[in-house]
Amino acid sequence: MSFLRSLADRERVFDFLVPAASPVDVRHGPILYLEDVTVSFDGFKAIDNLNLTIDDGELRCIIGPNGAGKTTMMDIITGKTRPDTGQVWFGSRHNLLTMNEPEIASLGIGRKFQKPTVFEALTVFENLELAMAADKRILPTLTAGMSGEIRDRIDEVLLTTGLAELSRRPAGILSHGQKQWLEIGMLLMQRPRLLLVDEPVAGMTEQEMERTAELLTGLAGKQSVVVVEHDMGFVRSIARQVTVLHQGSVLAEGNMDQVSSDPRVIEVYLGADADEEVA
Amino acid sequence: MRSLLFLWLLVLLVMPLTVHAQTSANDEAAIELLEALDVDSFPAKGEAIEAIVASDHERARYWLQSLLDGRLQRADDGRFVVVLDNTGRDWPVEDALTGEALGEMSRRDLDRISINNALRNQLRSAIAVVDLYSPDLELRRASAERLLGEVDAELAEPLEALIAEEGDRRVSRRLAQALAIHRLEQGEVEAVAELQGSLHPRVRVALARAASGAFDSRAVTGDDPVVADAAQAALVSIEQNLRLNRMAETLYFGLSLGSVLVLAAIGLAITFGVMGVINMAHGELIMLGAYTTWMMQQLLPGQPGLALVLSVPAGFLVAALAGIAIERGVIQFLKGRPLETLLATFGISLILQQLVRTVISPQNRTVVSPEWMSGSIAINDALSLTLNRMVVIAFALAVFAALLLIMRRTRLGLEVRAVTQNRAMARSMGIRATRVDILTFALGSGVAGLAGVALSQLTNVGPNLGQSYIIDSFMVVVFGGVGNLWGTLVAGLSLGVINQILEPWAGAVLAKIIVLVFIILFIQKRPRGLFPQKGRAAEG
Amino acid sequence: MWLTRPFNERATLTFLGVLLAAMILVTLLHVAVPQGHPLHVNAYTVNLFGKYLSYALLAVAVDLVWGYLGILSLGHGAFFALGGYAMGMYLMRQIGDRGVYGHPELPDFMVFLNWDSLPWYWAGFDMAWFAFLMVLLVPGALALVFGFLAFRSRVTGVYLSIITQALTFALMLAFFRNEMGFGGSDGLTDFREILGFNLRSNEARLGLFLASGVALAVGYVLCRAIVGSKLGRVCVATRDAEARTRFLGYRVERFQLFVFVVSAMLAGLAGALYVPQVGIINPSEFSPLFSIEIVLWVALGGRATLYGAVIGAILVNYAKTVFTGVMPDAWLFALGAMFVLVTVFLPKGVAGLLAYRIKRRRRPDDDGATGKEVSA
Amino acid sequence: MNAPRRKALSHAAGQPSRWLAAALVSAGTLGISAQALAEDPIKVGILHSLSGTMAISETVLKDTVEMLVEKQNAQGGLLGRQLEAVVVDPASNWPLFAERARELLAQHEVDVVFGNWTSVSRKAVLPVFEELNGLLFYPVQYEGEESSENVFYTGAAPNQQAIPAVDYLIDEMGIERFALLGTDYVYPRTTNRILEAYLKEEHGVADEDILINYTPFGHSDWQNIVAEVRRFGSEGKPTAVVSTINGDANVPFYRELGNQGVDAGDIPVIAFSVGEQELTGIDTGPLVGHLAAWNYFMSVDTDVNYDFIDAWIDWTGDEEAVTNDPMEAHYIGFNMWAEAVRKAGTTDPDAIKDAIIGVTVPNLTGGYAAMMPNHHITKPVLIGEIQDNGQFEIVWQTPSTVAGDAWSDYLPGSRDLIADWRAPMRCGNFNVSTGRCGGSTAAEEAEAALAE
Repeated sequence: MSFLRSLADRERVFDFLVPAASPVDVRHGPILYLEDVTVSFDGFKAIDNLNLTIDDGELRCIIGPNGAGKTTMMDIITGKTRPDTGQVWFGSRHNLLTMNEPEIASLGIGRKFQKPTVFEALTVFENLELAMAADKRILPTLTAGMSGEIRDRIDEVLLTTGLAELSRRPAGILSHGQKQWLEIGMLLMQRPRLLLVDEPVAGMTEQEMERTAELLTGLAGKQSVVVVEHDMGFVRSIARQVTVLHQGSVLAEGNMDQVSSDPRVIEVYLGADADEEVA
Repeated sequence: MRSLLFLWLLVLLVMPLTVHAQTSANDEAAIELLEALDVDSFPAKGEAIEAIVASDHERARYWLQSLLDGRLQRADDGRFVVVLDNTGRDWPVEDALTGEALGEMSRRDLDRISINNALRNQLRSAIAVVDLYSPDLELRRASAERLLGEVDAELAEPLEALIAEEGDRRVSRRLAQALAIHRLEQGEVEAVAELQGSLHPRVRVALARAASGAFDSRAVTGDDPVVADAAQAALVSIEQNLRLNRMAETLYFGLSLGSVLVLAAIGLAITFGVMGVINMAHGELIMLGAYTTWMMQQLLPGQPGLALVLSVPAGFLVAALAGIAIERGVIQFLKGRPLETLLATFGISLILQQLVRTVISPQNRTVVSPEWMSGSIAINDALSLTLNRMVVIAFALAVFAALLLIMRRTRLGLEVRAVTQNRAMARSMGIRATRVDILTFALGSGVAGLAGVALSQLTNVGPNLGQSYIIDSFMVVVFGGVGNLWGTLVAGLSLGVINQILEPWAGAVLAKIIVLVFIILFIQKRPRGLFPQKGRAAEG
Repeated sequence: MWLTRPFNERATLTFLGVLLAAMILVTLLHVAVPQGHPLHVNAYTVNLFGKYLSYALLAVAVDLVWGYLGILSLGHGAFFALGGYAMGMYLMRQIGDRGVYGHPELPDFMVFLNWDSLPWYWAGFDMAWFAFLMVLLVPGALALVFGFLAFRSRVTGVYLSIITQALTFALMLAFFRNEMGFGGSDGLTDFREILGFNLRSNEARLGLFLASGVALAVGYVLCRAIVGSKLGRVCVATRDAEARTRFLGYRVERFQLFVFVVSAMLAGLAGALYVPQVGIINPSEFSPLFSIEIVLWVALGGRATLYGAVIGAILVNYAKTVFTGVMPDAWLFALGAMFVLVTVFLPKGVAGLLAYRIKRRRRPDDDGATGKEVSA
Repeated sequence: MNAPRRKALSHAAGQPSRWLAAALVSAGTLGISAQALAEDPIKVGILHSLSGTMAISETVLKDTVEMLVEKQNAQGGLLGRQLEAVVVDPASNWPLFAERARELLAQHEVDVVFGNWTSVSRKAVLPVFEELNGLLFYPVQYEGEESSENVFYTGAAPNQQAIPAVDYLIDEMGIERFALLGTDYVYPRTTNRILEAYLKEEHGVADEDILINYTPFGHSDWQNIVAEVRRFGSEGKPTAVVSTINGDANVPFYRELGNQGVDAGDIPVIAFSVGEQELTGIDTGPLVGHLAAWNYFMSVDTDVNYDFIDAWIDWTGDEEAVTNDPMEAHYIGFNMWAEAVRKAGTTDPDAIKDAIIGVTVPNLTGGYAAMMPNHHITKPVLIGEIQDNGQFEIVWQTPSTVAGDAWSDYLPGSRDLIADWRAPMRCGNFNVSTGRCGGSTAAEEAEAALAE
């Protein structure tokens, strides 16, 4: 009877009573670990015992046709969707299946959505301010001020994302590409251990793509990055390890060349432009 | 009085049916009879009535009936007249003696011969006895019902004869029971067998009194309590039977209340559930439907049934048009601002209410129930189902089925679902979204109108009609799950039943409160109602 | 310090200035100008303004949750009424033995309902400090429990609106019951004194008017401070993209709860100031229609601006006062039409118009929320 | 007004409130020449809801007063001055009632107010009238337990309606079981408590023979309750329903009665809140024989009544227009006030208060109504049976008129209380056992005046 339980833990309503999350433990092995994860929406299996491990500091690209379960996988990792079976571990200490979105986020998992979602009523600056890693409980948030050091960090990110001159404008007026950048910027502000990036370059120009590529590759090493992307060119430009999802489970894994030469992959995914790829 | 009745019966039985016109003398007598009625004391009137009964005058029943209806009156000139229609200031009348029409008289010149409930009962019994001999089966049935528990020694004997020659089973069974009660009162134990299993309250009362030993003293077999025991036994089985009937009754009440909720809410389920428009004027659209019914009855005086049937399409049309006006006039400007629609339509509802108040009247309007919707059909003596409710239940289900068909099977339904799923996509596929909006809203509003037509048979037709249903409607829709017709049906019916089950022991007020709290807690458990929408569409 | 931040905003200062000026003006015209003089503001009008101000505070409370948090509460009348009842109970106890039955302790309605002693929940309401505390705590507690349940299970949008409506509706029915011990449909009335002042004296009326003004000012500054803080921006973020806010690590439901409770307390305070000025509190304040009306004030004034809420509340209620006197048969048409026209043609309300005028002169102060139309 | 002057006044007189009021009036009329006085009209305030839930009942009362004012003007007005009706709409909203009342008295400075229907609305405006010393004529039957110096109760008190009604049920119809059904608010609660006590004390009715049930306002689903009453009535004893069900809820209630075949012959219903007005909304066919207790019925067969009806029909221009008891109450109240004004030669509230006690005017039932010292009036009690034409057939009537009793003898709290607004007592709730005027408003005002 969860209703009673909820009443029981009523005193946990106020945040300042909640202990801060303990740091991620990656001493033995991967930072992200999915095992036999399965989830189905009324009968249809979106994820079918998926196994996936991301090492600390790795940059991993995940490709796969529509409906392969890429976004659903992200939802599971970030706590939006609960799998029917399986395990999801962040480091070797945190079982993500027992946590909700904010908890997971504060552990240091940042997510950029497929469809860029920024807070349109707030200014670019404020968007970044909210995203910044900080004490995100009620009273601290209420009394939070604007220290010079915070300002510097925000300005720095504004520069990296090239949004400096727009910082006081409401995010609602940004172009699609600019929103992409802003969201990447918000990711950077979060200083996450693991970035989940869903189609980062959709709606970007060539040079913007290159800059994004630099940015992501730059991040890798310090932080772990998982990129879901359709644009093969872009994937090729950044990819070291590539995982191919198909019908909710891993079809193939390896570097770009291995993967793109894998007949099954060519069949289910690369399909039309297969020969060009293989050649 | 009984003895006189009996005498009169004998006369009637013995005398060959030769009532020729012994006019003048007859008139003298008649006038005397009626004169006797025109006194102040009710006991005196009672005797006068018996006198009329006793004088087997050819018009006796006619007088008794019109006296019962309060239409037997005396004009200032002393003539006795029967009022044919007592509405307005001048009333058409006819002569009580001859039955010839006397044109209209001012109500100022007429004095009603007043009666009270005591006299009314006396009259009914008297008429009942007369009617036992009537060729009209309905009259015989009525009077048989009437006589249950009113039989006495004098009436008993002729009854036996009547039972013997009665053709209709129901009448004869009733009369037999009536007789049996009389016998039971005489302490005859055999009578219990006849009453065994009857659920009629009067029978139960008689048995109860018997069980308490009231009649044993007068028992022919001496003072053994055998009658009491027998009656007790019969009573026990009856009580059990009654309990079952009561449950059935409660269930029926619940369903009928539920069907009302469904009717009121289903239109909302469309405008609100499918279009996402929070239409606060929904209640007023219901009100329009109800007023349409009233107007139809004004247009077709004298045939409420036809008027009601016609007002089904009419009500739908009126409300639908109003709906279109609202959609075009206001809602189309509020696309994607659902909660704003709430505010605007609230303003509209205020306007519509006051409009009715000023244009028609702040008072409630009378909507007559046609024959086939008044009264109830008796399943047995304890359980009878009210007709108007039954019709409403059927109507609600019919409307629901129709809507389901429209949504599932028709082009419109398809387009509606398409537009709600993905507006832009639907557009690009050549569906004219605006047209769909108009039609959907018209449909929802029209259904509200239908609800109004039905409600006009249950409750007030007045400016406040809408307000009293709008909140319940929203509860039902949300409880059932927005955008799901089945949800609305299940939610409405179950809320109705829950309410009616609670009411007897919690009281009407508390029952309502409990239901509301239940809804609140339920929404905590299932934030999207009974039947939530699935998939990405429902997200966010 | 976050609480003082609002005093650096031009908008807030302007608002406070206008409010203060109005209060002083009314006071002067009432006290200094002799009766019968055309400029004299009589007790009736002072009383009326006092009522408007308490309504304005209520509207601000609603705007806080609706405008900045995107929670359309159709049940704020409940918090208002609860605050009112708490105050009413205090005033009831002040009557003492001057009730019609002259009972030293029991209010009249309890005497003729044959109650022999005060029910436990009436205890302590003879003490001003306790009663005034309850004015805040009772609505706050209800908001805490209700909000906790609702936000925890992520009831959102229309569903939330409807169950807030169910909440106030249920409370209305409950308070109508005489067994509840709150005077049933008649509610609490025939008040005499507050803090020793005779309620029927002009001085008390003026006092209450000023108190309402101060309460409004305080409430306004508090709300400003909240929405101006980072927490305020989290609220706006939640309003526009709840899921996204969660992924940034904010426990959305707790922010919602916090603001909801604050708002409920403000509503309670408004109710407490309202009751002694109108001289009666009864269950009709719980009626869902009243709660909807509050929302309409805010919409009409302009949501997510706070000062808009104040404008709306005063405007609508003033219109009501005038219309019901001038055109008794037709005022509902006017009111209804007003609601329709504003929602359709002034989506940002009257405040939207003002902001537009101001924008023309200087660049808008960075109150992001006014910037964009939002569909809650 | 400024405090010192007030203080002086309150010291000067034993009745501060009244002197203050006098001062107020004079202050209001100060500097206006007597000649001008004769010209400016006497203002008659009308405080009835024209919108909201109560509009159903109250709008006709507003029209009635307007009609009476017009008639009075046609006869040359009062004291050579014309009358002017001031109409406001409290919109069925109780706090708004208080506000509107204050507006009428303080802004429009009306000389008298006719208004209110529900008890709660009266309670809401009561303090306003006492503070500003206005006059209110309240035309609706109510629960009693109140007598204000500034209010005149021209409707029935419980002893002018409920008690005679059950007497009729018991004596004339031999009823032994009573189902008391009511809407859950103060009037039914109090009335039923009085009746319960009365039935048990005076007629020895047993507990199990009394069924009490309350329903919310505008209750529309009566299936269960009617079924329960049916069972309650089928136990062998003659049973009646005593209904204090309010306005809107009646239509569905009577419909359900009709459909479940509860016939006036088996279980008569006697209603205290159902008049001709309510019946206009009901198809009365199935209801013939059910009862109502009032002090007036449209069917009353007197010429004065027929004249009133004709005047009403002409005023509304609606052939079907009906009259009802509260309308008669206003008719009586208005004439009493007019009479008192003539008697006092002024519209000053205090003069009127003194003058009106004992004033006697004809009612519409062929008798006379007198204003009692407790501000209630004498009324005949009529029992009527519903006819198929939406009218009531009068079947019983008290031999003489009954004086309204502010404090019921059947409630422990109010047994010892009496009201008498004549000098020297001037008290609305004088406790004969303690001999003191408990919580009298006069005393309270004095304190207040001193407090400042």
